[in-house]
Amino acid sequence: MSASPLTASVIGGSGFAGGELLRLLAGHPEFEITQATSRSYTNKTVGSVHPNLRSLDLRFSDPADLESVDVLFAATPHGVSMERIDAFLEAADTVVDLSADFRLPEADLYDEWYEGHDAPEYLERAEYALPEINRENLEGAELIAGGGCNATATILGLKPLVDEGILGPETGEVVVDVKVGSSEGGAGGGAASSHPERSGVVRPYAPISHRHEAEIGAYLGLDVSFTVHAVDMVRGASATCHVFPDGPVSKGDLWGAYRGAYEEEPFMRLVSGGGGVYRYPEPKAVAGTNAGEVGFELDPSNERVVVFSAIDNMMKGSAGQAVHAANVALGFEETAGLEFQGLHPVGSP
Amino acid sequence: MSASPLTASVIGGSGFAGGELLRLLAGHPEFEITQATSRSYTNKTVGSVHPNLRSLDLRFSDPADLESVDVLFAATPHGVSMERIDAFLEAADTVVDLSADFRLPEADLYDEWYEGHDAPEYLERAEYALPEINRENLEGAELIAGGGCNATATILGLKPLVDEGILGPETGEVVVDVKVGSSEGGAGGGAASSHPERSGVVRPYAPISHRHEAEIGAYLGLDVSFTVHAVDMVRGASATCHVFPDGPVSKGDLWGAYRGAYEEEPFMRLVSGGGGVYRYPEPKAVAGTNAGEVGFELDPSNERVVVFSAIDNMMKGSAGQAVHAANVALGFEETAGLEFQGLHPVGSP
Amino acid sequence: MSASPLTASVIGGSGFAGGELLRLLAGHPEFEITQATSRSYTNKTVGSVHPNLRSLDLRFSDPADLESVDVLFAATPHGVSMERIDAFLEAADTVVDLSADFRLPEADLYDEWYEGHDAPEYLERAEYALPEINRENLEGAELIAGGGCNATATILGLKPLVDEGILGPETGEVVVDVKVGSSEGGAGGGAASSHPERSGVVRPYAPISHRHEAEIGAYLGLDVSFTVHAVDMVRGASATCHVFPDGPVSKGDLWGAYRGAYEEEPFMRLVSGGGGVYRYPEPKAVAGTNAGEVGFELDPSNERVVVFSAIDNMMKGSAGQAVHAANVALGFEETAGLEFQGLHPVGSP
Amino acid sequence: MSASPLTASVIGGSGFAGGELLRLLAGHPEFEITQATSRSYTNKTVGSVHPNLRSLDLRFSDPADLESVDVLFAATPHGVSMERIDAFLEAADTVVDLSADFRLPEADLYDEWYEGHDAPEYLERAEYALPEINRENLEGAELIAGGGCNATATILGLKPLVDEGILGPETGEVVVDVKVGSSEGGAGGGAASSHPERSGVVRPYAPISHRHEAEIGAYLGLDVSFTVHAVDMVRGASATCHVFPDGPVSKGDLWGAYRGAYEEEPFMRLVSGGGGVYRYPEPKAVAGTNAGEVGFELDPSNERVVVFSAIDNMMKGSAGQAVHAANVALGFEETAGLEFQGLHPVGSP
Amino acid sequence: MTQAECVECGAEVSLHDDLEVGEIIDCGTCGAELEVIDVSPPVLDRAPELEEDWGE
Amino acid sequence: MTQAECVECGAEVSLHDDLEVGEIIDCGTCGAELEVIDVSPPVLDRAPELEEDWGE
Ligand SMILES: NC(=O)c1ccc[n+]([C@@H]2O[C@H](COP(=O)([O-])OP(=O)(O)OC[C@H]3O[C@@H](n4cnc5c(N)ncnc54)[C@H](OP(=O)(O)O)[C@@H]3O)[C@@H](O)[C@H]2O)c1
Ligand SMILES: NC(=O)c1ccc[n+]([C@@H]2O[C@H](COP(=O)([O-])OP(=O)(O)OC[C@H]3O[C@@H](n4cnc5c(N)ncnc54)[C@H](OP(=O)(O)O)[C@@H]3O)[C@@H](O)[C@H]2O)c1
Ligand SMILES: NC(=O)c1ccc[n+]([C@@H]2O[C@H](COP(=O)([O-])OP(=O)(O)OC[C@H]3O[C@@H](n4cnc5c(N)ncnc54)[C@H](OP(=O)(O)O)[C@@H]3O)[C@@H](O)[C@H]2O)c1
Ligand SMILES: NC(=O)c1ccc[n+]([C@@H]2O[C@H](COP(=O)([O-])OP(=O)(O)OC[C@H]3O[C@@H](n4cnc5c(N)ncnc54)[C@H](OP(=O)(O)O)[C@@H]3O)[C@@H](O)[C@H]2O)c1
Ligand SMILES: [Zn+2]
Ligand SMILES: [Zn+2]
Repeated sequence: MSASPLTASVIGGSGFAGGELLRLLAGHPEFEITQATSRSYTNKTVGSVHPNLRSLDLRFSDPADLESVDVLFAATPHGVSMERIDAFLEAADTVVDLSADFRLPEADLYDEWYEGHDAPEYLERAEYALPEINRENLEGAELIAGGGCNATATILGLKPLVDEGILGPETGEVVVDVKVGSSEGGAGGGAASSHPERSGVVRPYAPISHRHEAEIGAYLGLDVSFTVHAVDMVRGASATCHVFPDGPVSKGDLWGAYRGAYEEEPFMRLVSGGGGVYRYPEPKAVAGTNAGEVGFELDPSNERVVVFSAIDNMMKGSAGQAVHAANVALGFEETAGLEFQGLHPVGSP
Repeated sequence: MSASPLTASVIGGSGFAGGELLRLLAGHPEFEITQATSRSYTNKTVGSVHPNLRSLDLRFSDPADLESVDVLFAATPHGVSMERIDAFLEAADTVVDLSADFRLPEADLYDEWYEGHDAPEYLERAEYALPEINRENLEGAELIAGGGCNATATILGLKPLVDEGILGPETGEVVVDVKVGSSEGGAGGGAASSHPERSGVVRPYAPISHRHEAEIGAYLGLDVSFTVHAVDMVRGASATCHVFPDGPVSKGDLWGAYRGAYEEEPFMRLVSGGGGVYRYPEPKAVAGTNAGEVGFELDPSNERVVVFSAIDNMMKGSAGQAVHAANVALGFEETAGLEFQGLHPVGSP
Repeated sequence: MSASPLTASVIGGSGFAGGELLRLLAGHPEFEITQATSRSYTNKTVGSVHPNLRSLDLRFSDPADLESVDVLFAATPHGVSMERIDAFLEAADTVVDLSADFRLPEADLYDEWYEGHDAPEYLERAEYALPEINRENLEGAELIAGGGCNATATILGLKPLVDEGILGPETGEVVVDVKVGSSEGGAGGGAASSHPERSGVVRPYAPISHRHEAEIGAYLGLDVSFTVHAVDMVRGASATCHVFPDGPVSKGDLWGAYRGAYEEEPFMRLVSGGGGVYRYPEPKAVAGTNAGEVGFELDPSNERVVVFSAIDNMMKGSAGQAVHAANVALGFEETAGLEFQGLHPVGSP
Repeated sequence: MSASPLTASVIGGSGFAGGELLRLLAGHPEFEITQATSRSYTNKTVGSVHPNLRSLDLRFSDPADLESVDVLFAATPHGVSMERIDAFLEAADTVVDLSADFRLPEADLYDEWYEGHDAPEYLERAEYALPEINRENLEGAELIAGGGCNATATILGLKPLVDEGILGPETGEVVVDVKVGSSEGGAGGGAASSHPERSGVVRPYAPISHRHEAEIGAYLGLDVSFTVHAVDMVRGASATCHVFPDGPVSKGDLWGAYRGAYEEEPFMRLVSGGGGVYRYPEPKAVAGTNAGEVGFELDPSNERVVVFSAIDNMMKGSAGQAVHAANVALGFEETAGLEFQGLHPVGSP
Repeated sequence: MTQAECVECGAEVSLHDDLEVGEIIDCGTCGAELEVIDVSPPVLDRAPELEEDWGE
Repeated sequence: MTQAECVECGAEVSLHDDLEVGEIIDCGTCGAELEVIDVSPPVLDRAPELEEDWGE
């Protein structure tokens, strides 16, 4: 641990991603938490919202009163950060935003996929938070934009194929079929996310036109056919990518691509075949952790590559990714604060 | 109700599909149950295995001692019926087999996908049980072969597109991404289906080369890219089919195809868009029923059609389909014994 | 079926209990549905809210415009029926109310446990809906008050002991520890019933002072120590009653009491010991049905009787009980419309 | 961290408790793992069984070949340790046994509740592992006996009342109604623990005569009325204790008792009332952690105290408790290796 | 009861008597939310999409 | 930062500086919702129970 930890604040600390950030920062050797904001729970203890943090001696404060800190994490809904980015950058040396507000590289894309952008001048200053694809640019970054969880799962699954030229913009259709848990919707869910309606579902919730397609396009250079299903878990995002390479590809090529990409990555695990119960990536094997599992299978009948990718949307898909990126930006140990290995057995985390 | 109901037996009555058959036959106006077999529970009450059938006054008997009945339903593992088919047809006028033993039209396919066939001479006498695609041939059939549950979901989803020429063998890749519940594995699951290991999963269990591809090929004339995931439910199979038609297709074309195919079908429901919580097909909306829900969406960005299809694997995917086929074969009301409408709200049935 | 079915309406038809009533009435040989009301979904199809009822050709209408019917079922929150009871009784010959508004026999009890009563003059005209304890008074009743689901489970479990004198007001503490599913909260749950917060819980939600104690007191003559836990299921209520009889009691006495009480009851099942997986009452064995399972065990070490009781709160605990009571009141077959046997296997319905 | 960590082995490392021990020891600053045994998976990687431990570079070895270590943890089924205790104590300076083999203080109790004891001479050398009730005796202990999970939950809930004299052997009935997850059954579950049968249950699995009564009797001096239900979670044990004190007791008395007992305890949390969603102890708030939550409510109507207690059976209820006890025995920081705070939101871990 | 054709799926939608312009009804076949544009004769159009956040 | 005693459980509750009468805070030990009755010196009382329907 450094002599004196950096100070950090979490804007949107009462939300799901904000709570996860607080948990990670509280256990992080290089940070101490200065402020956690919430408009609805101002002055209440953090533990009254996040029962796992009952021993944290901290109360929510108003997001209007930003304290000066080294690093500010914003975990607010889309649109908030782009409005307050000046204030955020004034309050902190480093800003890590978990929303979609600075994820896309160009203002046009916000016109196409969102309702435009309020502060487009910051877009080129922002760095995409996923170290596996953007590590070098993160070092010293001042504005970091956390990836979307479904996009993260997809990008982690397909990037090695793109890098090896097995997959490219000309390749033909790539189908990405995603299954996600209910925490993806955040703490303020409506009727569709009540327990009686949301339990036990396999529910197509974004059959087409999911906004994460924009991010995948921007960082992989691919148009994908993207469909998202809600399933009965709270944490987790799992992407199954069906790829049809132009030319012949062998299992050796695939192992080469994936080992090359991820062998040195501290959070990536290749899980592909083998014996036992857990033969391919699955979300419950990474629940609570910052790990990403990736695996594949080659369909001899039609030269299809099926790629599986699994993450915890609250971790690798948001708060964990943000802390990982901050570690890289600030020169800390990459795994600092992210060492938890996950549980076995575990039900439906 | 007819003056005198037909007699029926269930071979494999202690299994999941067999128990469902017993439930349906016990409530069917045209049948009375003569025999339910089990080797492991011989002489035990049916209710000791199937708690919902405690009020049924029936004990399991040995499958070696077949009684003479009008209709014999076999719900035994793959391989049993092909060995005993002569005995079955001797004991009953009509045999409905739920296994894969008589599903495929040609012996070659058993060599390719299974371990060959013991009684190939019966293959052309057997009729595929799905009335939506084979109603005319079922009338008066003596040997009926129940479809596989994942195949059924897929076929119901894609058949209208094939019939309308929107999809065909030349069309290019069709990706079928299936999510299924744990009852698909039958009552005798192993370590992977223990509650601690199987809870909360999104687990790729058949990444490639699932045998149901053979059935889909045989009845749709298509090679599909097929991947099956286990998810945390007990009942239900959901297929998401990603189709890329050759030429342009409109929503009107699609509605035409699906309404044309299913508007008169007693068990098929089109569910596509609209408001509220349940906008597309999903397994829990059909749980416990013989209904099949089908819906679709058209992705303007890449001319993809996404088709969703949801059934209860124990019903439309096995026992319900079998009873439906028997109703057609014997000239009964098609919905006889299959009227249950399902539950709302319902958790993870 | 009678020559001409009776007409029925459901007030609060968009709620959970109202939807269940609509399902039961739609499949009931003696009823046809005239009206289903909802303020929020006026003019929408019933199927848009209750996906299992998509084939029902019915739209919600405004509860302000009551149509004249033979039987009116009210499934509105506590307080609505007591305000509108005159209008209800004017619109219909028979009113079955599922709320707490007419459950308690005396106005005092409403002062003690609720916020008083608006129409106390109707309390003595109302009959408690549970046929197992009030069958004779239900015949010809004009105002029927459905029991609370937790109270129903408890009363069904303890009544035989009270009737046999094994348990009485002098007996000493009776601890009733209840576990219930999320549908008990109705369709309009708040933050605590969102999927992420409500999944996987064993949550004490009414540690003390639950209002159903009043009903149990009124109909069993007992003060019970009552605690309710929310668990991760949608349907189901399970009561475990710990009873310490004054004098010695044998298993024979207990079997005598329970068999005497329930042997002739069409919906009650004794489940107590035996082999296999399902040895005692459990909610999933009765899910979707109007069955009540009751069983017990005798603890030799401390002369404790443990009584288990399981129902589906949407059925025996509300809509099914209401239809059962209406059947008795109107002289129909008791099981009419309530024949569904439930499912095996079934997950967490 | 000490200069050189102690060596540790886990006998029964392929089981659920053994896997949890391996996870904890791998992250523990004072231990390094020398050996993990399994007969069924000898030579396989630990990660092939426990997917969260894929990055652990360790293979299972045969339990017949014990290596010399500082501390040996045994997580084998009841009966194994009492047979091999000499070998265990020869191989290691400190033995921590998680089974029931050394939990009870006297051989008589093994005759009464189990099938006797093979090595009764060790019983008085063994120390009960729960530091909250036995901290002083654990220091320097050589043989430590982990508590049962249901017993642990119960003892933690009731101990403060016993210590304050609010509850004692003369008090009258204490009803303990427990709800547990499926991991309590270990990795080798049978038919009743298959996913289709075990999902969604509220199943009385030990109505009476549960062996943990012996432990509660031994360490609290109380006979309790004990009933255990299986519910649909993997991890977690929750005990609801209904206590009827002889004399009047106030909320202040109760707070005094519980704050006195637990305020300084590093793993105990009082959770009782308050606002928000999490008002009382519940298992999912402690899942994955070594925390124990305890809370209570006072029922004014009948002078009942209801005590709620929640733990993770794999942690505070077995592996976490074992490591905590080892930390105390060996003079380490009590929380070493046990810092994980748990997750929010979290589904059904 | 009058009928109109659903603009989404082409099925017949039965309309209640006191239909008013601007009212939103759903098609019983495809579930589409339809706005009443005119009442005599009845004309339906797709209702403007509720930008309801449906769980994401 | 000043302290006050929780009326429910007796634990110390740390109070922020700009405390106002009528404000509701929760006790970090027992979670009780406490109303600020007075500020100098700070006095807390149990906040009136929110008749929140908590899931029933
Ligand atoms: N959940 C995921 O899996 C996930 C994954 C990747 C990225 N993200 C992104 O992370 C962000 C937060 O997501 P979430 O799931 O944590 O949502 P959430 O649970 O709804 O939390 C939102 C938080 O923002 C606060 N907030 C809302 N409006 C605000 C405003 N105008 N000003 C200041 N604070 C405001 C809320 O608290 P108050 O209302 O009390 O102020 C709350 O603390 C979103 O941008 C989301 O896209 C989430
Ligand atoms: N589960 C589904 O979703 C589903 C869907 C479509 C089709 N199917 C097909 O239906 C059949 C049954 O599946 P299931 O899931 O019900 O399996 P299951 O639960 O394992 O039941 C198998 C039944 O067959 C009996 N049996 C096993 N071997 C036998 C033998 N050699 N001779 C006579 N009886 C034997 C078993 O009882 P004893 O061992 O006691 O005799 C048991 O009653 C399979 O062919 C399956 O492919 C199932
Ligand atoms: N759920 C159970 O397990 C259960 C068990 C036993 C008894 N009950 C009782 O059954 C009743 C309904 O419970 P529920 O769980 O079905 O609740 P729910 O899902 O919340 O449904 C309430 C219904 O009443 C309607 N409604 C609400 N306020 C109304 C008003 N002022 N006038 C007319 N209609 C109104 C609602 O529709 P609009 O708001 O659209 O009008 C909705 O259709 C309650 O009294 C409950 O105590 C329920
Ligand atoms: N699960 C809980 O919640 C919990 C709580 C408190 C205490 N405990 C106690 O912890 C112990 C382990 O429980 P568990 O749930 O982890 O059970 P489990 O999953 O069944 O694991 C048992 C382990 O012991 C090994 N084993 C079995 N028989 C053996 C033998 N004769 N010699 C050597 N190794 C043997 C098994 O591996 P191989 O068969 O491959 O050798 C396996 O690794 C039990 O005594 C249990 O009472 C468990
Ligand atoms: Zn339509
Ligand atoms: Zn307090």
